[in-house]
Amino acid sequence: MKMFEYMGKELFAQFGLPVPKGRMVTDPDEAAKVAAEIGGSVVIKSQVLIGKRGKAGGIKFADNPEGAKAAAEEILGMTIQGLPVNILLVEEKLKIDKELYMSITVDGAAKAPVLIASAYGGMDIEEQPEEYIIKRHIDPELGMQAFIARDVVRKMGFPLNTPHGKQIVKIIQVLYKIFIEKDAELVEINPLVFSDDKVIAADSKVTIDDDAMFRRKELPYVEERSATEKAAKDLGLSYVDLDGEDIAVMANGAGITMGTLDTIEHFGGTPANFLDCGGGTGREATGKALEILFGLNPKVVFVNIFGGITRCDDVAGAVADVYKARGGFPVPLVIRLVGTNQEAGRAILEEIGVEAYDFMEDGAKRAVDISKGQA
Amino acid sequence: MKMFEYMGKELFAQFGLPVPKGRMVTDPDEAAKVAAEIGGSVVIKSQVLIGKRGKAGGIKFADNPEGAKAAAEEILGMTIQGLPVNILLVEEKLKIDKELYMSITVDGAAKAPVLIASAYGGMDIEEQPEEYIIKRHIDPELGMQAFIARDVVRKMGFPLNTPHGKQIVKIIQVLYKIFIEKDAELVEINPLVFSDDKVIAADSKVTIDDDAMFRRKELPYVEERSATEKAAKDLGLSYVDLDGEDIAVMANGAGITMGTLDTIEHFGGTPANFLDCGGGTGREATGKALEILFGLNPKVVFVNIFGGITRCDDVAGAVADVYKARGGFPVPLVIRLVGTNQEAGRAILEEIGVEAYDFMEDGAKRAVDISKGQA
Amino acid sequence: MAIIIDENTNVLVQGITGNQGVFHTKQMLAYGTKIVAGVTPGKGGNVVEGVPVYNSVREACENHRIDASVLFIPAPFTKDAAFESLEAGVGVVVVVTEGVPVHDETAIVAYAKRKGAIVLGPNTFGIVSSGKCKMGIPPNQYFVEGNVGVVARSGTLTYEITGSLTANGLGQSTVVGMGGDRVVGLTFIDVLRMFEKDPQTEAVVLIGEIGGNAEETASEYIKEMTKPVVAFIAGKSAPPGKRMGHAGAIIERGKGTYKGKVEALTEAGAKVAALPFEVPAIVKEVLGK
Amino acid sequence: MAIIIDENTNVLVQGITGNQGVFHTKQMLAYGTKIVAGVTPGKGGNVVEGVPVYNSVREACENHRIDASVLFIPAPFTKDAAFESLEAGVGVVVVVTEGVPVHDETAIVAYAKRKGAIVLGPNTFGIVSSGKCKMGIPPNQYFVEGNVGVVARSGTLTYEITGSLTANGLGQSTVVGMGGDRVVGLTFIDVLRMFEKDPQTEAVVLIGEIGGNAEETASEYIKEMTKPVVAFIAGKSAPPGKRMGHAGAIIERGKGTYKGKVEALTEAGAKVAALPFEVPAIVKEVLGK
Repeated sequence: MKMFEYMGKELFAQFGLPVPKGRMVTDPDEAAKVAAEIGGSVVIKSQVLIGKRGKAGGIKFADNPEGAKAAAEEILGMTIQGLPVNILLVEEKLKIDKELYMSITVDGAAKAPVLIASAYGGMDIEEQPEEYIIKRHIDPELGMQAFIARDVVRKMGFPLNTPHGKQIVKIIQVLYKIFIEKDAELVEINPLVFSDDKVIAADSKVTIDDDAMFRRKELPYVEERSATEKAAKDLGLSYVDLDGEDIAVMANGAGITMGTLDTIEHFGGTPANFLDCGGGTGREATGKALEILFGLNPKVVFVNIFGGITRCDDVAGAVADVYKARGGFPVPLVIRLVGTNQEAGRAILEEIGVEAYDFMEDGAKRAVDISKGQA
Repeated sequence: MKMFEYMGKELFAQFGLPVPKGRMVTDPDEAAKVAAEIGGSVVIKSQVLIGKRGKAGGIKFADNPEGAKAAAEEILGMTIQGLPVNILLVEEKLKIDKELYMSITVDGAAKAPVLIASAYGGMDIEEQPEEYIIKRHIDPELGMQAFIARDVVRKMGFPLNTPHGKQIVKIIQVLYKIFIEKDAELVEINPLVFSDDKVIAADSKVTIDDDAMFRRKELPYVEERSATEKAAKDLGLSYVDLDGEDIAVMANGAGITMGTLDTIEHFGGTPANFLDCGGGTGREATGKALEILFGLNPKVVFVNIFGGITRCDDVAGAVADVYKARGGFPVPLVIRLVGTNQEAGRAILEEIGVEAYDFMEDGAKRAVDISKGQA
Repeated sequence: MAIIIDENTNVLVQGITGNQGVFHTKQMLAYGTKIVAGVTPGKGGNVVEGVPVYNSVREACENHRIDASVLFIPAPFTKDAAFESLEAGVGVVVVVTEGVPVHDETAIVAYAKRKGAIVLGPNTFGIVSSGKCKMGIPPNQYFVEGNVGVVARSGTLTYEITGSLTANGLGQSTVVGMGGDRVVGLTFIDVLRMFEKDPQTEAVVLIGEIGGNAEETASEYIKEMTKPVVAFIAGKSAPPGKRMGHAGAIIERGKGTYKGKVEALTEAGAKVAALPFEVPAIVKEVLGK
Repeated sequence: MAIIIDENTNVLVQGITGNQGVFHTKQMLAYGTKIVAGVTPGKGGNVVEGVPVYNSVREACENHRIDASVLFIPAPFTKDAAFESLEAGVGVVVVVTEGVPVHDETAIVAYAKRKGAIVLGPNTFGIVSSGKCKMGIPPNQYFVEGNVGVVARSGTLTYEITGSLTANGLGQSTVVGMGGDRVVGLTFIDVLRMFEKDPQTEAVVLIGEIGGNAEETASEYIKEMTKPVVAFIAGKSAPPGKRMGHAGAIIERGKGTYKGKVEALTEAGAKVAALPFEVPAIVKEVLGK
């Protein structure tokens, strides 16, 4: 779960990390009020869950409350990469002497958390040469000891006995504490800025592990899903929208879903989306999942099931339920069905006159043909 | 640092461990008041830092506030194993269905914390046969995981799916948390009692690592030292009172101190006490330490120094300072002095007419002879 | 032979009394797996499908030799259960559970490393030494003994490919599911090394995915292998996954693409199938059948 | 030869710029120790007694081969400093510091075990491979090369006995201070094994203390040793130490007494000196000198 910048900064502040003075607002008058409270120049930042909002005009400066109000009016209601802006963060405008980069995430290859730091932060961090990027893997059983933080600061090229150096050592340790205690997949500060003798988190990017949300009830909840994604999630399934428009895909498992998409594209088809119903989804949920796909008006629905935990009779039953409830399918349905309880499933499909394929490639080819009007 | 029972229970309560209702008091009227608050029968327990207070009459029961007041009057002012009773704990009298034992301490041989538990707790725990005592070493990097607590409860012979079983699993985990977070050397509950369907810590014994007190400022401070021990501690030294009365010993280091006592006893002497001034104690502190020993009126003072970090000239200087300040020694002083800056030290002693021995055994023998009036 | 588990492996099932535990215990027994004990705290003394249930892994170990454990445990309790087996000295721990928090996964894998144990998963279908022992959830019928080693991350695609191997007369030595999550116990290279040493295995099928750099790293080792490797990489047409801020980009630095993986594998001498159903023919080819 | 350290050991001093660090660096250099680097965070770039100072152990390791590190670090920061050397892969860490919290000691020792490193201390005088290398605080003049291995917990008593060995013409291979605290890195048995294998060592002096059961455990190994062991156990007349509640009694169960230790050692074939100054004569006797 991605957190808005202002939420991440609230979290930082809870743990004692220095952040700019400021507050989240949702209307221009509030923006003016916060600007008045802060005094002096402020920055008004759109709160969206994607990057590059600055380039899209989603960050503006103002020297007084009136200016803040005007800027807020301008930004609220903007659309950035398709996302409407409903929330703003109004903050003191920092004096920025230097921009650093700092993050902690999990490195799957190393099977360990990794601290990434650079003395050259800001928007161009991804383009910095390797030698300016410090990567330090953290032994999970050892944790973030002070000596590691000190050594990273040394590697960044900062002296340890200056106010800046000491603050960064502290920030690294606190950032790791947040990372662990809040089950984060990512905590990122870019830029972390030198502002006179202070070191301040000028931005925040925090992603909480969805799988750990059950024990992170204290955190605010951010809904990132579209209506369709949410409907699928409520069934315990995952839905992904794709660029194409022709073929809706349902398959059971991430790998086989990818393999199905690859096969469809191999035959020249364009998948519109896919729904992964792996892990033994029952008859009712599978039916609802099919309704979701039909509701999206593809040219054809391709169901590709290799039954393991998933039972073929459940899937076939769901297909039959939808067929009977609707008195037929709104668009053609192609199904490949093998594995656990295969015969029982086939029998159910026969009752409604649907024939199942034995092989993925045959089903996929048929679906592509239909989508191209070649069937 | 040993904590009083009531302090340990306050600590337990902070971490959510169940303890009896009650409060610490220091006078009989308060005792009556607490008994009235609790209602019903209460127990009045002397708060002293040693065991077996029950056998000494330091624990009494009362059925009403008047009774509590009378019991408090009786116990306050008692002396248990030489320690005056100034503090009481007044608590609800628990219904006790069963007494268990539970503790966590550091096992130096295993270099790890060890959980000790028994389904047969109470005063006779030390006499229980080995098979009734569960010892489980805890990997410090793994910590007290739930499965360990469950397995200990299983080994104790309690079912896991009963209220009692579930509470003990929780208690074990919380006890370890206290042990770690409060830098304890020992957390002990004896007895841990079954009281209907509750499991309650009926007593507490908590010892905090003296070496960790610098980071445990949140804990109450308990002074366990005698005036002499405290005077030595203030100089950074450790003083121990012994059973004998004749010879006061000063040596530099725990091992050499023990070796010195052994040698004195070998020659038939009886050490009255010893002061360990290891680790490079300076001239001034050494002088003050000598004053402490002279102040205790031994028959002779034996100083045994093998200088490493400790410098012989510092020790000799201190001896000379005391000699000059007092115009002589109140009782004879025997000194063995070798090691770092030995020649300089000897020269200083010569000025005041003191001759140092080269070997511990010669000095020890001389001190014993003096103590027996044979010199 | 086969790798990791075989017909002599004494298997423990943790969470044996749950729905999944009971169902898959039955399936595994039907496959021939030597399940000697189960654990569910508080349910000790019960019997599931003829298998005695204990209150703890230590209790199970006091009564049986346990070589490997498979977990059917809800995600919130998976770390504790995995730690329990590892602490008791169990050498192979198969974590089927999906949705385990990533920090828990990291902790499990770190502890396993310290204990010198093998962890498969979390989020793995398990492992099958075909014809000998199955731990996990794959459907029994597609796994037939033979000489092809299979190593993969995701389940159903593996059944798909293994099923087509079997349909084409190509049995398997061992089919290893490393797990589909971000942090899992083994990497391709670990399993490839085992197959290289296993006398039963004559060729290896590697089923990879876009993202990460495990396939690229494995390619370095494939160069040294004497046995042929056939690979399929899923996700040629998949959309880019969610990015982990700048940090993800910095770690990957352009690695993890379909193209990069295929190139690395091909260069290392592996044959890469463009589609899943092409795998059996290529395996036959490299085996000279 | 000698054990643990020798004339080729490259030594790092952590906390080199403090009073103790400077003083003992000078003493160790005077003894001939190859001190190649020092570390004090924030003081990198300085030079102490000709030794370059770095900001971190990793920085020191980037510039020098480091075999062993000795710590002159205040107790509150000792765990961090010990972890730093261990994490950097330093194989021998000597922790002189007194007053380290016992939980920190446990953590240091556990991490060292995981990293396969040797820890001496906390609260050790250090280690001297006489005539070759000294790490720690013993006075230089009493340590002369020879064939007697010495292993002990406490410092001054060891100087006393080592000094009397030297005075009696009995030089030492290595004198090892395991540390006087409740949790330290090595046990007698670990060091005895090393002496047994060390060609330079012909006899071993074990300086024990009442409490614990390290001497009893060591006795089991002494039975197997080919080299003679002479022991002294301090504390025959010492008062009972503070007891750790019932827990202490349960752990010890009557072990740890002077009598028990002497009996165990004697039964194992060690010669036990009743007083410190008797040690040299007994060593001469067992060496047939």
